[in-house]
Formats: sequence, C-alpha cells, structure tokens
Amino acid sequence: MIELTGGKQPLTVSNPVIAAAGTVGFNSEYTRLIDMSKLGAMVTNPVTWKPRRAATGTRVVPLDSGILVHTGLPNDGAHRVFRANAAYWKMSPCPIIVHLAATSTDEIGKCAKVLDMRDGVAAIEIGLSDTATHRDVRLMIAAVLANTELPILVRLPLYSAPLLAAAAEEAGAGAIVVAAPPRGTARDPLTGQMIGGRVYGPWLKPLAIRAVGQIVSMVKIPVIGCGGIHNPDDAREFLAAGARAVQVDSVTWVRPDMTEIIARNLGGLELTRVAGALADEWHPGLGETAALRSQLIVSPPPIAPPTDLPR
Amino acid sequence: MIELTGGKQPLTVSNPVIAAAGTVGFNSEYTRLIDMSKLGAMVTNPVTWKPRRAATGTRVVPLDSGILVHTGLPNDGAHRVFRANAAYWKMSPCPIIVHLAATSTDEIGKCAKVLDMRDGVAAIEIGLSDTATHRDVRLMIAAVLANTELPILVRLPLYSAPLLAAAAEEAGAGAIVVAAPPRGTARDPLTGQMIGGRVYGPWLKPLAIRAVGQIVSMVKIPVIGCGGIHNPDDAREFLAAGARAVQVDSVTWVRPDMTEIIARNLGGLELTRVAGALADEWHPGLGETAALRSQLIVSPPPIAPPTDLPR
Amino acid sequence: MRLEVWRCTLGSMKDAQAIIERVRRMSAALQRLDIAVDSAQRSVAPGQHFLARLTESWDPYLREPWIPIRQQGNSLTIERPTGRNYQPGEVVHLLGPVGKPIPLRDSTRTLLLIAYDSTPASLLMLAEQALAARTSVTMVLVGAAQGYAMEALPPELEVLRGDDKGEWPEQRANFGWADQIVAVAPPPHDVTRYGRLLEAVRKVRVEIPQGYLIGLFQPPMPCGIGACQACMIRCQNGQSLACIDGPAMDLLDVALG
Amino acid sequence: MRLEVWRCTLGSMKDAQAIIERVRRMSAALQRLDIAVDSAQRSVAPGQHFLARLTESWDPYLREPWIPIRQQGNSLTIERPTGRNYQPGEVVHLLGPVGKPIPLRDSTRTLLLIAYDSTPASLLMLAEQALAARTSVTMVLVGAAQGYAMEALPPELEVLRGDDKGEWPEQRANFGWADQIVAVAPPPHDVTRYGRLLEAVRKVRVEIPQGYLIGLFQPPMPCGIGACQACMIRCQNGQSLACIDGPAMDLLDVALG
Ligand SMILES: Cc1cc2nc3c(=O)[nH]c(=O)nc-3n(C[C@H](O)[C@H](O)[C@H](O)COP(=O)(O)OP(=O)(O)OC[C@H]3O[C@@H](n4cnc5c(N)ncnc54)[C@H](O)[C@@H]3O)c2cc1C
Ligand SMILES: Cc1cc2nc3c(=O)[nH]c(=O)nc-3n(C[C@H](O)[C@H](O)[C@H](O)COP(=O)(O)OP(=O)(O)OC[C@H]3O[C@@H](n4cnc5c(N)ncnc54)[C@H](O)[C@@H]3O)c2cc1C
Ligand SMILES: Cc1cc2nc3c(=O)[nH]c(=O)nc-3n(C[C@H](O)[C@H](O)[C@H](O)COP(=O)(O)O)c2cc1C
Ligand SMILES: Cc1cc2nc3c(=O)[nH]c(=O)nc-3n(C[C@H](O)[C@H](O)[C@H](O)COP(=O)(O)O)c2cc1C
Ligand code: FES
Ligand code: FES
Repeated sequence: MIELTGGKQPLTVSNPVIAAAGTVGFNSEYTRLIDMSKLGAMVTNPVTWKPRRAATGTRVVPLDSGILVHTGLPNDGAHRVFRANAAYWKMSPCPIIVHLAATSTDEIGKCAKVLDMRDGVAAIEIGLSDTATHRDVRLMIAAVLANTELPILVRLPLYSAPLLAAAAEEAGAGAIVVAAPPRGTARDPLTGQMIGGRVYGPWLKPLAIRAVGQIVSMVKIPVIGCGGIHNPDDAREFLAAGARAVQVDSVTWVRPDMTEIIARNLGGLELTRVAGALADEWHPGLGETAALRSQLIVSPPPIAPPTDLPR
Repeated sequence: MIELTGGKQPLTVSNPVIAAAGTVGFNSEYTRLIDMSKLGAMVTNPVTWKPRRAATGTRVVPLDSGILVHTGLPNDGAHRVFRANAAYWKMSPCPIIVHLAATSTDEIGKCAKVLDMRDGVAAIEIGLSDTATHRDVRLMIAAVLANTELPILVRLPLYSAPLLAAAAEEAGAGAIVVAAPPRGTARDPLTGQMIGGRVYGPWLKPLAIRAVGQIVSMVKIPVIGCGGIHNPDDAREFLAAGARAVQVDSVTWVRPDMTEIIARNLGGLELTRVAGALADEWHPGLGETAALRSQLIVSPPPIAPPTDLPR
Repeated sequence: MRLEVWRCTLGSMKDAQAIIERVRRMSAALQRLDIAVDSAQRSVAPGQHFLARLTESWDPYLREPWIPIRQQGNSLTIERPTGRNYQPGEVVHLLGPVGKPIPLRDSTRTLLLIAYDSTPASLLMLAEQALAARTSVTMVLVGAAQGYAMEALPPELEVLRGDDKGEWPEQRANFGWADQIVAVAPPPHDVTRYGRLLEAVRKVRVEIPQGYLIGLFQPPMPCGIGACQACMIRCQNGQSLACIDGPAMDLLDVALG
Repeated sequence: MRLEVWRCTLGSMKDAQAIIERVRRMSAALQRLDIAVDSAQRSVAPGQHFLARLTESWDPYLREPWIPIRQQGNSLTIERPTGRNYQPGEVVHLLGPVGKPIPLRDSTRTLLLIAYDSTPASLLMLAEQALAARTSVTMVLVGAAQGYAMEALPPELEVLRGDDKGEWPEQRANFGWADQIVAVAPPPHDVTRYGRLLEAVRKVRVEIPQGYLIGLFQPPMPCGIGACQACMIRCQNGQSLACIDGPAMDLLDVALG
C-alpha cells in the first residue's frame, strides 16, 4: 500500500496510478472501458458550491500533439453533484477523491463540510486558480481543514508550483499534486477566434517532471506527479523524479486502454506484454498474429507467460 | 518596414519573421539551406563574456513532438565570438541581433560595450535565466543601456514573462521577446538518466501565445512572439494575439525550408503554393506531378500563377 | 422514448479494433470505407458514430468522428473526405458507438431531413432505414451541402436544394407535410441554424409537439463517454452532453438564444 | 588533410526529396533500402550521412540518421533496423550530406576497422572503397556488434570478433599491423570506448602519428548543420561539432578523460 497523503489519517492506495481531475467525470463514465479497480484512485471533475454553466462558444481546439479544452468548469453545484453521485462513490471500485475548485474560502469550506459527512469520499483535492498567491493557498487550505477531517491534496498550477509548494505544506496539505494543466491560447480552426483554455498533451511531461523534481527537495509531504503521462514509462519517470504517485490525464480520452495499462504495469499486473493481452485474458497462442510476430523479431519476448495467473 | 523596437533609434526590419536565439548559430550556418535575406533578422546563439564549454553527458533527448536540448550555452567568450563572426555580420543578408546571456551585470555590460563599437550588429537581445527577478531584469537592462546605444530586446522566461514584462519596459527595453523556451526534465533513452534542459516543440505555441496576449495589454513597447511556430498560420496567430513580429525556433532544425516559407508567407512572397515552388522558381508545368495532382483534387489551386514574377 | 434501446447501446460501448476492407472513391471530395468491426460495434443505430484512431503517434491527438452510413453483416460503411489515403488492411481503433439513436417517432410516415453546410452522412442511415420501412423521405441540401454527390444518395430519396440563407421554395409545404423533421448543421453555426429553423417551422405549425423537430449536435468530442464535459449543450433546463444525450436533441429543449 | 574535399561536400549540403526504390530484408534485425537521390546528394563519401524525415507529422520530431553503405549511379543504399516498414515509392526528405569524409591517409595499405556494440554500417562504405583500392581491411565486431549479419559484409573482408570488454585474441597483432585504425562506438559510451582503445594502442605503438587512430562520433543531431551546438565534442584544444568537424575525429585531439 502507498501512503498518498501525510497527516494523522493518511489516505492509502493500492496502486500509484490515479485518474486526474477533469478527465474521468464524476461517476462511472469510464467503467465501460477501464477496469477502475486497477487504479489507485480517481479524482472527480471539479465541483463548485454554486452551479456553473458550460462555457459558450468553442470549447475544444485540436493542437499539434494535444488539445486545448475550455469547459468553464460546468457542474450542478456541490449539493446536487454530491447527491447525484453518492451511490456510485460508495460502491466505487477505487477510492474517490473529490476535486473542489477554490472559488472562495467560504464556498470551498462549505463544500468540504458537506463532503465530510458523506461516505465514499476518500479525500479532497483542492484546485487553485492559475493566479493563486501564497495567501490564497493558505486561506483555501485553512478553510477546508476547518471543515473536514478528510485528507487534503492540493493541485498547484504548473508555472507557480515551485513557488507555492512550501506554503501548501505549511498550511497543512496532506499531499501536493504537481501540476494542473497550464493555460494556453490557440486559434479555433472553425471560427478563426483565439480561444483560451487548459492545454494537454504528452509534451506536458518534461515540464511537470521538472517541477516535481524541484518540489520534492522542498517539502516532506508526498508529491503526486501529473501532466502528459501517456505510457507506463512516462509514469515511471515521475516516480524516478521523486513523485509518490501519479495522475494520468488526457490519454484517458484518446486511448482509454492506456490508463489501465499504466496502472497494471506500475502495479506489477502486466504480464503478457507481447500479445498485449491482459494477464487474465492470456491463453497459449494469443500472441501469434502476423502483426505481432513481426514485432517479435525486433524485440524478443521479455518473459515467459506466467504459469499462475493473478486475478 | 516594421519597427521592431521603440526608443530613439528603433530597429526596423523588412519582414516580421526572425530566427530565434540558439537555433541558427552565430554565422552563416543556414545560408546553405535558407535564403536568409528573406528573414527580418537573425538572433545569434547566446554569447557570454567568459568562454563556456559544452555540457558533459547527454545533450539531446527526443520528446513526443519535440526535443529537449541541454548544451550548456557553449561559446568561446565575447571577444573571440565577435572577432570570428565580425566579417559575416557586416555582410549578412539580414540584420544581426546578438544574444547576450545575462550572467552578471558586469559581464553583460562589458559584452555590450564591445558590441557597441562593432559594425554589423543591429541590436542586442538580453537572455535572462529562468529564475530572474524584477531586480535582475532592471539591473541587466541598465548595465547594457549604460554601455551601448544599440536597440535592446529582452527575452523573458515563459513562466514569469507576464510578471517581468512591465519591469523590462520601465527599465528601458526596446522590445520584449515572449518567450524563451521553458526548461523541462526527461529521461535519456540511452543512459536512463533524467536530463534537464530547454524544451522545444509545436505545443509551445499555445502557452507562448497566451503570454503574448497577456503582455501586449500591459506594455506599450513592441512584443515579439516566440515559441513553437511551425508554419505560417502559427506565426499569424502570434500576430493576431498582438505580437509585432515573431521568432521561429526549433522548426529550423527539422524543416529548414519551413522557416523560409514562413518568412515568405508573412512577407507576401508566397505565390505558387500549389507546386510548393518559390515564386522565382515557378515555371509552367511545375505543379504537374502525380503527388501534387492528387492534392489538387482535394483543394483546387487557390490562385492562377502570376504572369509577372517578382524577383 | 425508446429508453431501453438507449440503455442497451450505452452498455455496448467498446474500444476495439476494426479493419478497413474496401475503399471506394465516390466523388472528388468523398470516399467510402467498408470496415470489418467487432461484434459489439455492429449494432449501431442512425445517429450514433465512432471515434477513430489510425495511428500510434500523438499527432494528430484527438480521435476523428467516423459516421456509419450503412451496416451490413460484419461490416460498416463509413464516409470520409478524400484528404487522406486509407489502405485496405489498415487497422483502426474504434471507440463507440457514441451517443444515442435518433428517436424516430413510431407515427412518422413522412420524414423531412435537412443538411446545412455539411455532408448529409449522419442522416443517410436514417434515410435508408426509413425508406425501407416505407416512410416517405425528403432530403434538403442547404448551402455548402448542395455540393454533395447526388450519386451517393439512395435513388428513392426526394432531394431538394436550399440556398445559403437556408431557404428553399418548397419550405412551407415541406414543414406542413412532414410528420417529423431531423436537421444536421455543423458547429460552430449549429445553434444559429437551428434557431432559425425553429422560427421558420413555428410560422407554419402553431403547435410543435415534443420530439417533432430534432437537431443533431456534433461538436468535437475529446472523450465521447461523458467525462470531459467539452461537448455540453446548453438547454432550457440545465445542460446536456452531446456524446451521451445527443447527438439528436429535441430543439424545443435546447437553449437556442 | 583533404580540405578541398571537405569544402566541396560542405557546399553541396541540401534538403531534398528522395524516393525509396527497393526494400530488402537482410536479417531479422536489418533491412536495406535503395533510394534515388537528388544529384547534389549522390557524391556522399564514407563517414557522411543524412538526416531523414519520413512524415509530415511532428511526432517523431527529430530527423533520423541515415547512413549510406553504398553509392551506385543515382541511388544510395541505406541500412535500417527492421522495426519500421518502408514502402517502395515512399518519399523521404533527406538533409545532407552531413559531416566530413573519414580522412583515410594516402599511405594506408592495411586498415583496421572496429565496430563497438553497434552496426558497422558507418564503416562499410569505407571498407568497400578501401578493398577496391587493394587495401587489406580487417573488421572487428565487438560486443553487441557480433550479432551483425555476416552475409551483409563483403566477402573479401577479414572479420574478427571481440568480447564485451572490447578485447580479441589478435588485438596486439592487429594494432601492430594496421597502417590506420577507424573505430565506431555509439553514444553514450563512445568516449569511454575510445579512451580504452587509445590506451590499448599505446601499449603496442610507442608513438601514434596524427590521423592514425580515428573514432566516429554519432551523437543525436538536431540540426546537422552546426547551428544548435548540441553535438559538441570536447577536445584537448577547445571543442568541435560532430556534425561539421566529425563524425571522424582524430582520437589524439579528443578529450577522452
Ligand atoms: C481482425 C483482427 C484479428 C485479430 N486476431 C488476433 C489473433 O488471432 N491473436 C492475437 O493475439 N491478436 C489478434 N488480434 C489483435 C487482438 O485483437 C488484440 O488487439 C491484441 O491482442 C492486443 O493488441 P494491442 O496491444 O494493440 O491491444 P490494445 O488495444 O493495446 O489492448 C487491448 C486490451 O488489452 C489491455 N492491455 C493491452 N496491453 C496490455 C498489457 N501489456 N498489460 C495489461 N493489459 C494490457 C488493454 O487495457 C485493453 O483492454 C486481432 C485483431 C484484429 C483487428
Ligand atoms: C523524384 C522526384 C521527382 C519530382 N518531379 C517533380 C516534377 O516533375 N514537378 C514538380 O513540380 N515537382 C516534382 N517533384 C517535387 C519537387 O521536387 C518539389 O519537391 C516540389 O515542387 C515542392 O514540393 P514541397 O512543397 O514538398 O517542397 P518543400 O520541400 O516544401 O519546398 C521546396 C522549396 O520550396 C520552398 N517553398 C515551398 N513551398 C513554398 C511556398 N509556398 N512559398 C514559398 N516558398 C516555398 C521551400 O523554401 C524550399 O526551398 C519531384 C520530387 C521527386 C522526389
Ligand atoms: C474561480 C476559479 C477557480 C478555479 N479553480 C480551479 C480548480 O479547482 N481546479 C482547476 O483545475 N482549475 C481551477 N481554476 C483554474 C483553471 O485554470 C481553469 O479556470 C479551469 O480549469 C477551467 O478551465 P476552462 O474553463 O478553460 O476549461 C479555477 C479558475 C477560477 C476562475
Ligand atoms: C548564468 C545564466 C545565464 C543565462 N542566460 C541565458 C540567456 O542569455 N539566454 C537563454 O536563452 N537562456 C539563459 N539562461 C537560462 C536557460 O534556461 C539555460 O540555462 C540555457 O538556455 C542553457 O540551457 P542548456 O544548458 O540546458 O542548454 C541562463 C542561465 C544561466 C545559468
Ligand atoms: S466528449 Fe467528453 S463529455 Fe462528451
Ligand atoms: S547537430 Fe546541431 S550543431 Fe551539430
């Protein structure tokens, strides 16, 4: 087990791979494509105290090797979101971490209070605005701490993460998530307008890993790496840089199977790499297609199929 | 003509497309592949007062859609660099902007003083370290201003550019370049080591454009956009965001022709898009290859070949 | 409202591999691909589509929407622009079916289909199924949609043409005649187009019943599964996800303002 | 030092298109491509290579090094690992020739080539040209290089095998016999390998003349043209660029410490 947060009541997870806020929804959306029980946890989409409507206009701009998304953090407000998802959170195959957008100390405090009384919520992740200051970090964490005993993760913006990390630790965060996706501006090919939004892609990885490396030497609480992970090796690079765990983001949208593969790989559950099949799906001959055979010539099977298949 | 810098002696260029520092060398390296006279200017690789040796160990890590480079700013020191390149700078087909790395006020001041007396240098670009503060910005600019009448461009780090822009303007910068490539960390596939360095790729563009958009509303001096430009439309997005001109970076390495195409396009010199030939290379029948024909079916020739070809 | 159909198609969503078996050029702008698909993806209904990925590279990053226009045995026919070359034998990752079937009312005997400025591909399966069920179907190609290859349309279909403003001579008659209307307009002008359509229909029909006037919403879909919230449609009464609740939306429910 | 040759090859650098004409599988790990190249790129000399780009996508981003092993008429033969499928007819962007020819001394009648842990591809053109000029050539395949397909080597070549430590039984004899030695070791272990080689040669030859012991440096090359400074080699006396001054470096000049 991995202690994901410090503090009195640490959150422990069985796998270091977590689905990041904003990528897997509030509920069971991905259970149809991903075995969520293989993940260490899932972070919900952001929740605010008051309901928020979707942004108008363009909300997606395709980028070279990535995507810009501008949703406007739509959600039905804390009460309705918690009510609508309570049943699933209780029976979820992996721990649920609820992401609260740090709109104001008052509102985030109220959200935390409501969550504190709910079963099925393993922790709270605080999401800060890109312009958050030391003071914002301290006040938001204090507001949440005052209203819940739940472990608290704080997700810091990429650019300012090294500047804010120590403040988050001092204020009582149980773990730091490095980092939220940065914001960018790109031209919408359909309307010709310049659109601002969060940007995602594999290229986020070196930027986030650098920030992780800087921050692990500053704080004692666990650091959770996030940004641009697209395969198991990417995730391992974050661990090598000092992260305790990782959050997988936009790859889930474009290659949902990859999120499970990453979790299985880091959890030691990937046994039959050659055929690309799951351990419990493997049977003799599975890897014998022509396409797979041609790959084999380049790199021979690293290990023999296990005689004892884990469930 | 485009006024690239403010101030008494503005630097004017004939094309808004400039080759960025660190990408085209100190001298005529790319004249064999690019018609440099089509560019607005070229910025040299960084120069320091004292000679610097190349970094040891891994200096290049291929990334998804990009590259991490860690050179260690190697150069023979201001005196030798200036002497070795003086002849070319004087006869260069485009204005030369010399990039000075801001190692210390003393050293950068001495570099500026030597440059001030040289023919063939159109301007100085100051390169700041990633951790530069307001104070560093002010002191470095002051040190250069005290030693030269040359126009001064200041290239700001991506993450802190919006925070430092006003300070650069106040201190007397003639223009702001937004932004220097950010630093990242990635695993070298050959050695397995984690390597830190500058990162480049098309995905830099939305991040840099956002910073440009923020900064043009803060300062009155020209802003020059830089980061991830890989085709003419990318460059136009920077102009749409308020940039006066653009610097083209790593695409020059992987598609040198593209740098010229971008300059020609933004300079109104791209006339025969269909055959992909230069205006002065066009002749009847040039576009008649099978490959080109198949493209034509999708999008018919936008314009007829010009009857009067510009030189 | 055919809820049981929706449930069951939601349940069958999969990310599976398919193989391109045949590539036919239909016109200068269009080609059709016959693809052999996983059994779970065969039972796709009009309105549903797939998110396709053809490369292991991350550029392009997003999956592209592949709209089936016909289903036959193991294979689906997909319509694509001619920009890219597809090879028979090529393997493609398909995620789907995405979305719900277009809710055709049982009482519909006369069906009006309108394609604004886009290929009518997402209406073709519906048209063929309706024609096979002896429903009279009229298709109006409006604006840029007029360039669509006529040969690619079923011969039994009545085809009309509308101008760039979205009007055509038989418009009022059509609105009076149709038991149900299904329109497709591409983003970013979908809401504007549908707003004008609703206005125009209101001039002919005093009362528009629930489920009578359907618009298809096809914004870019990063996830296709209801998670990323990028495909939200603002409704009179909250918001809906195009990938889960759509693409077919009752235009009376949508905030067209 | 054949300066005029270098000048003229520097001058001929180009970014041009080439067409793959033939693809032959040589072994489980190797394939050879015959490519038709631009006339300016035909006159490539042993040691020079090209930077190739096969896709319009930005992933992969960097060009890959293509090392010619033979030149015949319009076409070059390139050796590549079997991981990727190449198609006859495929067009490839080639930038080059990159670097300078390996400076073979006029007096060389016996040539020792050593490939450490890598394909000897970058020595093959040199070997064939030297053999054609009636020079005796011995090639030592060291460490992982031992797996190289023997059938792919010219039959007149004497081939020896060295162990993972870089040693082989005939080593001392070879060093005494050779008029010149050219070695290739891939990064990141090139400097270490060459350092040990220099030491071993010193044990046999008291005095090593300038230009006698050559090592090829093949770090990743983003630009290949001397601009990015990523391919620098630390020398006794300053620094050199592998893409401009290399790949062949006199090991006496390089800082092997
Ligand atoms: C028409 C057709 C016929 C085929 N016939 C055969 C056949 O006869 N034999 C055969 O072996 N294959 C066959 N395949 C391929 C087969 O369907 C699978 O796609 C293949 O076994 C997995 O390859 P992949 O890595 O591309 O799959 P992916 O799409 O990458 O993965 C498929 C599933 O396996 C999981 N997974 C993949 N890799 C791992 C891993 N290393 N560890 C844990 N979980 C993992 C993923 O989460 C996902 O759920 C065929 C494919 C097609 C289209
Ligand atoms: C074997 C072979 C035979 C060929 N035969 C023919 C032939 O018969 N007829 C023919 O037309 N082509 C032919 N081509 C293609 C031709 O060589 C050129 O490559 C083509 O005309 C340019 O296409 P491109 O856009 O890919 O070139 P690029 O590599 O993109 O550009 C080539 C040069 O043109 C410049 N350039 C490109 N586009 C523009 C633009 N829009 N504006 C300004 N400058 C630009 C670039 O700076 C560069 O210097 C052949 C190619 C091969 C490999
Ligand atoms: C009031 C406010 C609160 C925010 N809180 C969060 C948050 O909790 N989590 C987060 O990821 N981003 C947060 N952000 C900052 C993000 O940069 C961005 O606004 C959010 O991800 C929505 O982006 P989009 O509307 O472009 O999709 C917040 C922004 C604002 C204005
Ligand atoms: C003393 C010092 C001065 C710097 N000056 C510059 C500069 O002038 N231009 C620049 O692009 N980067 C400058 N940087 C910061 C860069 O982030 C980085 O160090 C430089 O680009 C070299 O990166 P590399 O060694 O990883 O290739 C400077 C860094 C230091 C330590
Ligand atoms: S596409 Fe992601 S929620 Fe609809
Ligand atoms: S590869 Fe760029 S300088 Fe040698």
